[in-house]
Amino acid sequence: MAEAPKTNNPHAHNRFQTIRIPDPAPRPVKIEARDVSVIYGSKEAVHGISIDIPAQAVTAFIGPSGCGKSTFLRCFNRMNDTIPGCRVLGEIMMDGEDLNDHSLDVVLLRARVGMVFQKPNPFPKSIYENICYGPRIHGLAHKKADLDVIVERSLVRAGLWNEVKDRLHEPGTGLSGGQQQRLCIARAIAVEPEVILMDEPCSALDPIATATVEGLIKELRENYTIIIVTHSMSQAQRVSDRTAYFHLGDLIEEGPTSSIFNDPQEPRTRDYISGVFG
Amino acid sequence: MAEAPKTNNPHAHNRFQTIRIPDPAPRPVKIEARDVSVIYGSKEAVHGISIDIPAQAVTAFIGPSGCGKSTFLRCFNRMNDTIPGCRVLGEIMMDGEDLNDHSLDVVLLRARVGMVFQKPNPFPKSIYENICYGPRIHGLAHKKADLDVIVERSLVRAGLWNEVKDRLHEPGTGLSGGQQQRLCIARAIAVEPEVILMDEPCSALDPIATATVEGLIKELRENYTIIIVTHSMSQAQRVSDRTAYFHLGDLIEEGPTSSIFNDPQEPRTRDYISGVFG
Amino acid sequence: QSRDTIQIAGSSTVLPFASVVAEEFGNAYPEFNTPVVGSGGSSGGLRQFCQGVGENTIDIANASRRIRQKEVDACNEAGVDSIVEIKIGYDGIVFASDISTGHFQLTPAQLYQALAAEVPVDGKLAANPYTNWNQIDAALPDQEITLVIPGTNHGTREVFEEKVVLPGCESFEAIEALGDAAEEKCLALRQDGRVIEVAGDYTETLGRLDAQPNAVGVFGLSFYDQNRDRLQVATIDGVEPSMETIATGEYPVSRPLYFYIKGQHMDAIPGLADYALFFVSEDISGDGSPLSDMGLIPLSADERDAQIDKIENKTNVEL
Amino acid sequence: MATTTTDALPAMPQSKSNRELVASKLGKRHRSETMFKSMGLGAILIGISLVGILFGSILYKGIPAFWQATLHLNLTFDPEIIDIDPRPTQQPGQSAADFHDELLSWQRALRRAKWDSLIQAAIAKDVPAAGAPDMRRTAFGLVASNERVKLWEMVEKDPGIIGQTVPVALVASENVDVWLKGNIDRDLPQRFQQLSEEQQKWSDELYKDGVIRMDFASSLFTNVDSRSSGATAGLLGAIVGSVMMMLIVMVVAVPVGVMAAIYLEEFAPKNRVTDLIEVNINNLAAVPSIVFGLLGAAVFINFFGLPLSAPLVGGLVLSLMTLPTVIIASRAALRAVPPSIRQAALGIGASPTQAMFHHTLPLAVPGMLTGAIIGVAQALGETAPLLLIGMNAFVASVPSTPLDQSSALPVQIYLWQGNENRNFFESRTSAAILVLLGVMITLNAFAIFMRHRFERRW
Amino acid sequence: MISLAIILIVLSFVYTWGASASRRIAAKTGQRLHSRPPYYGLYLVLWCAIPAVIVFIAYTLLFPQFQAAIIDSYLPQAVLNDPAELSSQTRQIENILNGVSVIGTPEPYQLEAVRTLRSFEWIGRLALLALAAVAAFAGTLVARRRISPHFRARNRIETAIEMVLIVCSGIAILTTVGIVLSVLGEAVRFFTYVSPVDFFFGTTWNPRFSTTGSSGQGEFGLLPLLWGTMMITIIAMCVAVPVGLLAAVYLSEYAGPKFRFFAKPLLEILAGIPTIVYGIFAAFTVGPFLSEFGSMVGLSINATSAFTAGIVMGIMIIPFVSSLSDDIISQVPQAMRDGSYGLGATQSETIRKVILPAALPGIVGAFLLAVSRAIGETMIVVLAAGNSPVLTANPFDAVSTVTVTIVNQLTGDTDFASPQSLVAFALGLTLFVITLCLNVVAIYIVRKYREQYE
Ligand SMILES: Nc1ncnc2c1ncn2[C@@H]1O[C@H](COP(=O)(O)OP(=O)(O)OP(=O)(O)O)[C@@H](O)[C@H]1O
Ligand SMILES: Nc1ncnc2c1ncn2[C@@H]1O[C@H](COP(=O)(O)OP(=O)(O)OP(=O)(O)O)[C@@H](O)[C@H]1O
Ligand SMILES: [Mg+2]
Ligand SMILES: [Mg+2]
Repeated sequence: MAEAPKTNNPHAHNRFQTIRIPDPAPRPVKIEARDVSVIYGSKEAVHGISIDIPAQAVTAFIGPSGCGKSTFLRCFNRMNDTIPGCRVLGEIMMDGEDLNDHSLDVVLLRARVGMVFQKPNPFPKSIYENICYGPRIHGLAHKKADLDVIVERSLVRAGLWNEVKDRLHEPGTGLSGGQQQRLCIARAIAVEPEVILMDEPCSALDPIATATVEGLIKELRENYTIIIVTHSMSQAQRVSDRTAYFHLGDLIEEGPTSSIFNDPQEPRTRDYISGVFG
Repeated sequence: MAEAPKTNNPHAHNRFQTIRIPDPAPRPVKIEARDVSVIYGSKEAVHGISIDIPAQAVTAFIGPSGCGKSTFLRCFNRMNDTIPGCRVLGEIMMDGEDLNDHSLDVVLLRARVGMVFQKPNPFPKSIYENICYGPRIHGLAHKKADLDVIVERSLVRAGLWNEVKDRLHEPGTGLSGGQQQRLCIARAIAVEPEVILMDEPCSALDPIATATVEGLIKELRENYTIIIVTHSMSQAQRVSDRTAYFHLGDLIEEGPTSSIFNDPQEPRTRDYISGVFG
Repeated sequence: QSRDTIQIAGSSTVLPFASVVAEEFGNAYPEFNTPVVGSGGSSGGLRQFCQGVGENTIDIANASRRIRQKEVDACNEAGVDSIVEIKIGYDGIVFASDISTGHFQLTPAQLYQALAAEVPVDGKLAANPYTNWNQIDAALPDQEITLVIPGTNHGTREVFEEKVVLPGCESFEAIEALGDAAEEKCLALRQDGRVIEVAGDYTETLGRLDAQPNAVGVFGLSFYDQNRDRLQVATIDGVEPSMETIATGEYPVSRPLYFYIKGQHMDAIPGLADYALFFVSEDISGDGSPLSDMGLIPLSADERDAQIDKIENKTNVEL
Repeated sequence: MATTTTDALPAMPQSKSNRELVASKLGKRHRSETMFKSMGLGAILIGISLVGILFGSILYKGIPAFWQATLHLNLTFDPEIIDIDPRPTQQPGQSAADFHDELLSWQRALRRAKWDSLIQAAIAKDVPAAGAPDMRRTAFGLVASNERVKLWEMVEKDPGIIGQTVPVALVASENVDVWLKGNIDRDLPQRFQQLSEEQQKWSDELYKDGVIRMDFASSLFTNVDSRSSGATAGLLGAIVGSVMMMLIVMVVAVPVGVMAAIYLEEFAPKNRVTDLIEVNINNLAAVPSIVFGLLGAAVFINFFGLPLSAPLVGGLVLSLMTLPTVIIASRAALRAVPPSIRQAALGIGASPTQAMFHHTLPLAVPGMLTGAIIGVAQALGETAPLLLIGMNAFVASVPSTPLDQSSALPVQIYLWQGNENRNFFESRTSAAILVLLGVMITLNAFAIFMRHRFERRW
Repeated sequence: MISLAIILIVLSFVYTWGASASRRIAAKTGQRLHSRPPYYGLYLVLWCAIPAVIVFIAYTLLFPQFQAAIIDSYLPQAVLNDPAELSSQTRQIENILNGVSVIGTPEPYQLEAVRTLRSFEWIGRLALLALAAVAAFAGTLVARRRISPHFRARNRIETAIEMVLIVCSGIAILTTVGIVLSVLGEAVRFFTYVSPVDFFFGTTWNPRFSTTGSSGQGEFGLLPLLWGTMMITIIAMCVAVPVGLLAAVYLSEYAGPKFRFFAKPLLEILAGIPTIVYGIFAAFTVGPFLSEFGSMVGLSINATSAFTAGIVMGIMIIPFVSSLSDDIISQVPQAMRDGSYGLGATQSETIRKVILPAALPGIVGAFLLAVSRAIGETMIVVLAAGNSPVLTANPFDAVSTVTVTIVNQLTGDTDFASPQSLVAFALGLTLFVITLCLNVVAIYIVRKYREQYE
């Protein structure tokens, strides 16, 4: 969709200078974003953001509403392609490949970068079918036995197996909100992605379900690179290793979660965290 | 709509015992709610809540999503009447009149109890017409001169006059979000209500607009009784005199804002305020 | 204020004739409106006719058959007790085929053999074996049998059955032997798709012939006349249908056409009697008149006088 | 805080082979994607080309009928042939009724004049052979017989014309038109032809000399239907009838439909009765139109005693038929108005009725209008129910009130397609269809325009 | 015209009176009015108009009985005792009254009755006028008395408006009742001639001409007609469903806004074309083409056949299917699509495996609605199906349908009181019941499906 120069973003001039606090012990980088801008029609929603996403860790995006967190997140699996009139400029490298490259196959990319949405969105099919869907379309498994293994493994990892193992063939829409969200996570895991993007995954859930999902995120961190958008400061503190604070399309500050929350460098970050905004 | 016994709510038995902390200096009470339950079809969303709303003060309703804040708020101007299948039981007295009384004219009630909604919803008419509408239908003014006065006064009070005085006849939908919300407040003020209900009035606004609206609420407190629902703990702290914490349809704790936030009595209140939930 | 336009409805066979008369009537009498001629079939026309008297009922019903006793009863029931029956002429019914195919010289017996479900074969009734015309008679063209006849909702069908099928049928000894059951047998049509019943108008029959050029169709004389460039007519018993042969009765298949006037309206609706007289006048429906140009076979002078008489005396119909 | 995952996690290697597995199937998946997409596109193209074929075939058949053979004659109003007294004038002392009678009888005499001889004489100016006394009918046969009306109307308007020679344009008879346009096989033997040999020869000659020209068939729009001379048959009566019915549908179905929609969408409590009404309306939208014909005949004509073949009855029947369409479209339009507008009004203290009429309705109007226009357009094209309420009638006049007898465009088309003079009426019918489609498309385009014009919310 | 003007003037006067009176009372008592003055004005108008209208309706209902009573009073006892004679004489008198002549010379007492009736006619009219005026005046006065600051005029007006709205939505029900009543009576009469068993289960449709042959009525088996209807419907759906559904999918999922802008109205043109045009298109263009084509490939296809009619009807229904499916497909929440894309599904996989299955019940409902339209279609079939009511499995043969038969039997030449033409009403009723069932099922399915995402 984006007909932009690939390595260079002409919009990236004169940007806000992000404050970056490195991790005490450096981690391997999974994704590097460089000067990423996103433009809806004629309105720029994200202004030339650069950030490194560490592998096998949870990165939280926080910031007031409308600051472009979701928009930026969607750049990592090219979901912005599905929005008419949306263009992404700049460069996002994952394992040395530019995700914004026109020739990149988004199908393959999305198999590698899974996504979990704000509102749980199971397909109106059985739980089993929900999980099989990804492996089936990607041709990862065809035989019933293989699929059974994948379904069980994914549900176990999503911490849902015990709750649903006796009703795998009932509709996924019949589960409770928290269960649905975990089902969506299981569905994402089933295709064995490398990265999982989560856009406010708990905002539609009640406190108990939220706690379960947070626990799950912490466990998944072992194997996956996770980026989570959240409105809840406490959630960011609880689950993330690094936090990035966005403000009106700019990345203001990013660093280890503890240092962002305990010792923010920018006045706006401080204000947001202490509750003056939002 | 509600075919309920008026003074007695049969659902009100065996309720949660609300913790009530009185104000240091007692204020006059504007509205007294007694054992108010709200039932959607067969599901009870609010379980027999009793609360006193002080006059000329801001009362904040806080609590996790879905706990019934909005539902309860709508009882004060009978907006629940417009939801099919919704029944309100119990008794809500305002200046000695039962608002749930069948013979009460809701139109008059709503002129006395104004409402501002979560999403700014100006009419697709000019700014001037937006404000005039209320006074016109209530017959408060007929002559252009009178209306002009009302429009100016309301806009001034809502802190919008300077920004829009040159374009009163341009569409109200052309304003920015924060301006629209203030327009809606001005529209509510124009009929000179006694009470203003606000349901998350700032959740669709950016931080700057939020600050303006919050300033406005603080000013309006001088003349109006205000009830505000908010998700933002910090906003509740900033604008309200008293705070009520709701949880799954129950009113857990209510008292002066400072004491609720600094010294919550109930573990659930504490957890919510310190960010374990939500 | 009473209605000042004559309202007519009924048979679609009479419709073209009545329409032309209506138009000419409007042209000839500056003081009267052009009557409105509805179609809806003889049945529909008489149904409306017998709904009662008054402004919202029609004045004249065209019919391609005589009114029936049951209908007269229904009329009387509804207060229509003066019904004047006017015969306007005869309609010839012809058999025609596509111009590009063979020429047919038919007899009723052959037609019967072509379309009946069972026909006498060697003196006994048997399922119709004929699939080709020249199997019936070697003189007929070597052509597959397909007959397009009017559906049972058409008055033409009745005439067709009475004047062609039954006589053709009864000319066989095997049938005569059946006695009372004969008629039933005669009128049973073959069901193998070679006989096509058309419930629509002649245009549809023509459409069938376009699609199946082998077919022989039943038409009104006037319709055939207008489409001579596409159709050729078959002779019956060696007589070619024409104005003259039908008028003399030489050509056997024809039927009288009628219209019925509501006597009670004749004083109330201006021009009603004038219209009726205009219709039966020599200038309009006689020899060389517009109607005869269109294929209506004129009445004889005596018959014409009788009709005029009926109009003038409002003679009630007698069945 | 505790998670529910109690089991030990099975190993889940992020195998490279998995990626390759996915990659290996990509080609096939993208091919099937392309296939599916082109099937969709194909379906649309099929649909659009069907529209094209339909219009193409109608245009192909119908366009020629907009030009019609017309004789341009220098006609002498020969007083000897017309042979009529001067037009009576009201004498002093003569009563109005007497004068009226006198005038009528003059008019009657005028109509009985030998107009065919007049035309014969005019034709003979160019083709002398046509002047022979025994050729009167043959010569007159070249002209549509109703064209003589034109002549006496000229005289009636201006009796002074008698004795003068005036150029007149007379529509040729349908068979001449067919002959000249080549719509009949000219090589057919004479016994299969409609025109006599003389007529064929004369029309060719007249055409060559420019006396017969192919003129725009204005008679199609200015004349009423005709049976006796098909060439002058026009659509005026049908058009007026259809317009009247459309107006009635607009006046009856649109307000009633809108009000019903308002009630059901905004006021009705959700209970059995409104459910019943709702099911009912949806059902009525699908009830065969012919059944509405049965209803119209029974209720409006038999029960209420309204006149037959009247646009009023047709309009009412079509209104009932259109009503569900209007209701459904209006409800959709109302539903599309954001509830926040309604709440805003209610929150200020507007009563539900006020909120409705002041805010919701104005916003829904464009959508309602679109639905209404589409409903009206549908009604305009409906034929079947009209057949059962006597509108399939031959009506040779233009209705002046909705209670007059009248035809309607689709019914006129139905009647013409059944006309026995196929050679002429096949294209005439297509021309009528074109007129109907023209009206229809204009209406629909107007609806689309309205949709775009007013959808812009401010 | 003039009377309309007078009524308007009176009403506007009443309105002004009400409005100003309310203002005056408010000023006098110093209280705020419950409603704004115009509502009080309208309230008076209602109270002025409604009683007058009631009087008028009562008069129109009662006058004929009054007239009958007068006529009876003039008729001799002998006539009164004979019901048949009574009704015929009554009608005669009415005919004389209406200026329609009667046969024979009217009896003097009849003329007497007519004279009395004539005089009563205008006396009655005067009385009506007076009564209506009194009622209106009284109503206005009563209403005027009620005006007080606490009087809730607005609520009354709104109730009145709601009444009007209710009446309007009631018309839909009235229409249905009207349909049933207008066909039921004749249908029942038909069943006195032909047993319902023979009608509903008979396999031969051969009503015969009403009088040819004294023996038998002919056979009225519904099944061949139903079968024809079904066959055409099936063929139509075979054309419309794939094309319509694929077009809907393409339009809602693939097409860019520009393409959509042009393609959608173009397709919708198909829906706006009158069916008579389709009929003629089928009969004169498609039919001959198909039969030519058939003979080229060695198939014998009738020019007018179930096939021709079905195909053209299918074309007609395409936009119906496509726009309904389009609606339903776009009702599938975006979240479903996001979920699928997020897993790496291609667009067609998403459509085929997620969107269509999710929308399936709704689409089936839409198809049922399309089916009922196909069943009820008349003109295409009249012109193109060939009207041959035989049970045949060959779609290239001519068939007949219920709708066509209704037209044919009602506009034929048969005796109008005979089963041959009464059968049309039985057929109409059957058709109505069939589409009713289909619709109820369709609505049920569509509704159920709507709840699914809620
Ligand atoms: N589809 C779209 N078309 C046009 N503008 C959009 C679209 N989606 C988002 N925007 C705009 O882009 C900006 C960033 O939106 P985004 O959804 O990324 O914010 P966010 O940080 O996720 O906010 P929230 O916390 O409310 O989800 C906003 O100003 C928004 O209005
Ligand atoms: N119209 C309705 N019909 C049925 N149930 C409803 C309706 N509106 C709300 N509810 C239910 O009532 C409960 C309370 O809802 P309410 O909107 O009052 O919560 P809230 O505290 O305002 O939440 P939020 O903070 O998300 O606005 C919820 O469980 C909700 O699902
Ligand atoms: Mg977001
Ligand atoms: Mg809420």
